[in-house]
Amino acid sequence: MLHMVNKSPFSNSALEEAARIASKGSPILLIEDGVYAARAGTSFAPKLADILKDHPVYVLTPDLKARAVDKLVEGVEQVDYSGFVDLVEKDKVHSWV
Amino acid sequence: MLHMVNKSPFSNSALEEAARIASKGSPILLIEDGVYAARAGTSFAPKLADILKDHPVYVLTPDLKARAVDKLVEGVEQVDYSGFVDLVEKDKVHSWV
Amino acid sequence: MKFAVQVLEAPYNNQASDTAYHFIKAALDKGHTIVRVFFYHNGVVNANNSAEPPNDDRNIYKRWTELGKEKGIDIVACIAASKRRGIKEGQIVEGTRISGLGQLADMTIEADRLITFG
Amino acid sequence: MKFAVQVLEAPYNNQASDTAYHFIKAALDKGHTIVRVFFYHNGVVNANNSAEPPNDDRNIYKRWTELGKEKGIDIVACIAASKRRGIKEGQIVEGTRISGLGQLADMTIEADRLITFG
Amino acid sequence: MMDEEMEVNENVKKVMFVMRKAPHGSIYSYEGLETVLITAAYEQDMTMVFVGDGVFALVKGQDTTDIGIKGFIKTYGALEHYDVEKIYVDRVSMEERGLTPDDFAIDVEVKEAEEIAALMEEQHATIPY
Amino acid sequence: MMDEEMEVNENVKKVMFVMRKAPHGSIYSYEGLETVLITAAYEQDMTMVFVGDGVFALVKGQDTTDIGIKGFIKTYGALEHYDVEKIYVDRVSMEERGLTPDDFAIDVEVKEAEEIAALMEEQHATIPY
Repeated sequence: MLHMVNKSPFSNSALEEAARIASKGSPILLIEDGVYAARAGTSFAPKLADILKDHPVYVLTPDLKARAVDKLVEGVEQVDYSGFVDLVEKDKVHSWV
Repeated sequence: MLHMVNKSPFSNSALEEAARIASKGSPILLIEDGVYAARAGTSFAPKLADILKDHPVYVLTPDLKARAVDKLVEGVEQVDYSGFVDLVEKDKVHSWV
Repeated sequence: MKFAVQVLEAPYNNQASDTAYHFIKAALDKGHTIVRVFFYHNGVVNANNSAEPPNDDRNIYKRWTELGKEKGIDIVACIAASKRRGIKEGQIVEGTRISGLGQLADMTIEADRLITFG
Repeated sequence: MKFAVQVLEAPYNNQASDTAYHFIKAALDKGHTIVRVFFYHNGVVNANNSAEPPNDDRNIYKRWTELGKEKGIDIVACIAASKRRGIKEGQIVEGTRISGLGQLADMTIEADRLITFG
Repeated sequence: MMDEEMEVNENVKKVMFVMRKAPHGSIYSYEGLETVLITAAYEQDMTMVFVGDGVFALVKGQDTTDIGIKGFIKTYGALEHYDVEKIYVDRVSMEERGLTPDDFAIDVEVKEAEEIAALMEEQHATIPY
Repeated sequence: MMDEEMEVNENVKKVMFVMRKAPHGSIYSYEGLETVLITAAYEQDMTMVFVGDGVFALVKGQDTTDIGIKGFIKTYGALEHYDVEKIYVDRVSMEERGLTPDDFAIDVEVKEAEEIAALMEEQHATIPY
């Protein structure tokens, strides 16, 4: 199951809850304000590195560009809207809104 | 200045930001979902006890009752809507929405 | 004392409109003045007169009519925010009006206290 | 593959409507089917036909008309949520309709994937 | 007749409602519950799981009189009449909030994160409120 | 004339805008900025302070083309023409997000929490967005 998070990890607990519940190996997709979680060099970055040990992490490129998030935590993969659709086609999706 | 917080401290950073910025001695008022911060015995309760060292903390009683928050961290004071008005009359107010 | 009140969320969806109402009622009971109530962001939905809330729940829209018409409080929905969300002249709650952001600046300056519910 | 899409927030106020639109466009481009789009909570504001967004910005309401009328996608605003927020029959965006929560249950069962934007 | 029933059962889908919002401060919890009740009429295999602040919605003794909002804690008690019987609470969320099963207005089963994850994986669809 | 100016100055009120929301995910940041521009016409003593996720709004290089939303990063550059010159960023919020003043599209002054608190106390009103 794909777990989708659209809230900033600095102000909202959604990503931490999603990562705690999500079964090991299931992918996490960061969209909208959720992409800030993927920024390298932040106080959250070490937590994302931990999450990456158990989950592939994807970020939506259009949302990254909109927010000028140009340095990513190592291992994070980018997808565009087309790749987003492919992820949802591959597996069921839950939104941690 | 009175600092007002209406979000749950378990899912939102508003109270922690408010408490970090608020000048020592200035009161904090918890309303709506913010009243969960005042519940005794939670993982947040020790943080509220720390906040209480620097700030008087008030909670809005109607919101407590609506959420069945019946055990409060020691030192938290209750106000009703009338007491809420008095707090705002006493000092300027900032809402950490 | 003169209070100005800002509401930033839609009625029912968030408690902001309810808390604002109870605050205003308590302030009036204590003899304070409400300079203006200003709806911004999704708060402009508070001025939508097309709503039909369930009969067994409170009617938030009628509360604004009560405060605006009966108590004479100036209640304003921001025009720019209203246009984005489809609230328009001729379809607004009795006792409220639509006007510019200047009304927010104006009440902020005039009132002794600005209080925001969001 | 058959996708069902739920939108929980008001247009402009949150990015949910934008992301849903871009997702739907990309899904259609890849040959997928959109069983239905369902607006719930403040998401029902997406169906309000009285809006006049700024000319220099995207028009989210027209996007729903494009998808509903031109692409033939079934776009539904929940009636109970709409009544609370003043969205009603006769004042809704072309290409959308108002109906019950059963339409959400129905699309959830029918589609291979339910995706929620909120 | 037997065949028809079998066919109906085969068409039953698993649908999970993931409740993560506190009550009253926003309507998500309440409007989410309305969805559960309506979906129940479709006779699917339904599960509700309360995670994060969602667990607060189940706390007994809620009295919304003074905030003037219609309370809905009693509606959870009606869920069993709608054949919604799989009602789970995330253990960590419950404990972080200082709650025990005795604090809830209805009987719930407390689940570990791994169990909830496994249940999520089984679903035809999951709906967040 | 001097007297009149003095009187006008005495009527000037201090108003602070506290920006705490990230851009694009919600409109608070953008509609908040609109308020700042309108209020500027009232010739008050205005301050903007960016706290929490609000600091993200100032990051340079934002390109909203692909999300199809009107960007507004350039509008901050216009603030000085509206005589909005007191633009402050909370140091801790900035550092937690891995940002430095070089990352911002405009010149800002970085402030400690205590300085922001002292400024808040001086205001006639504070407006959160």
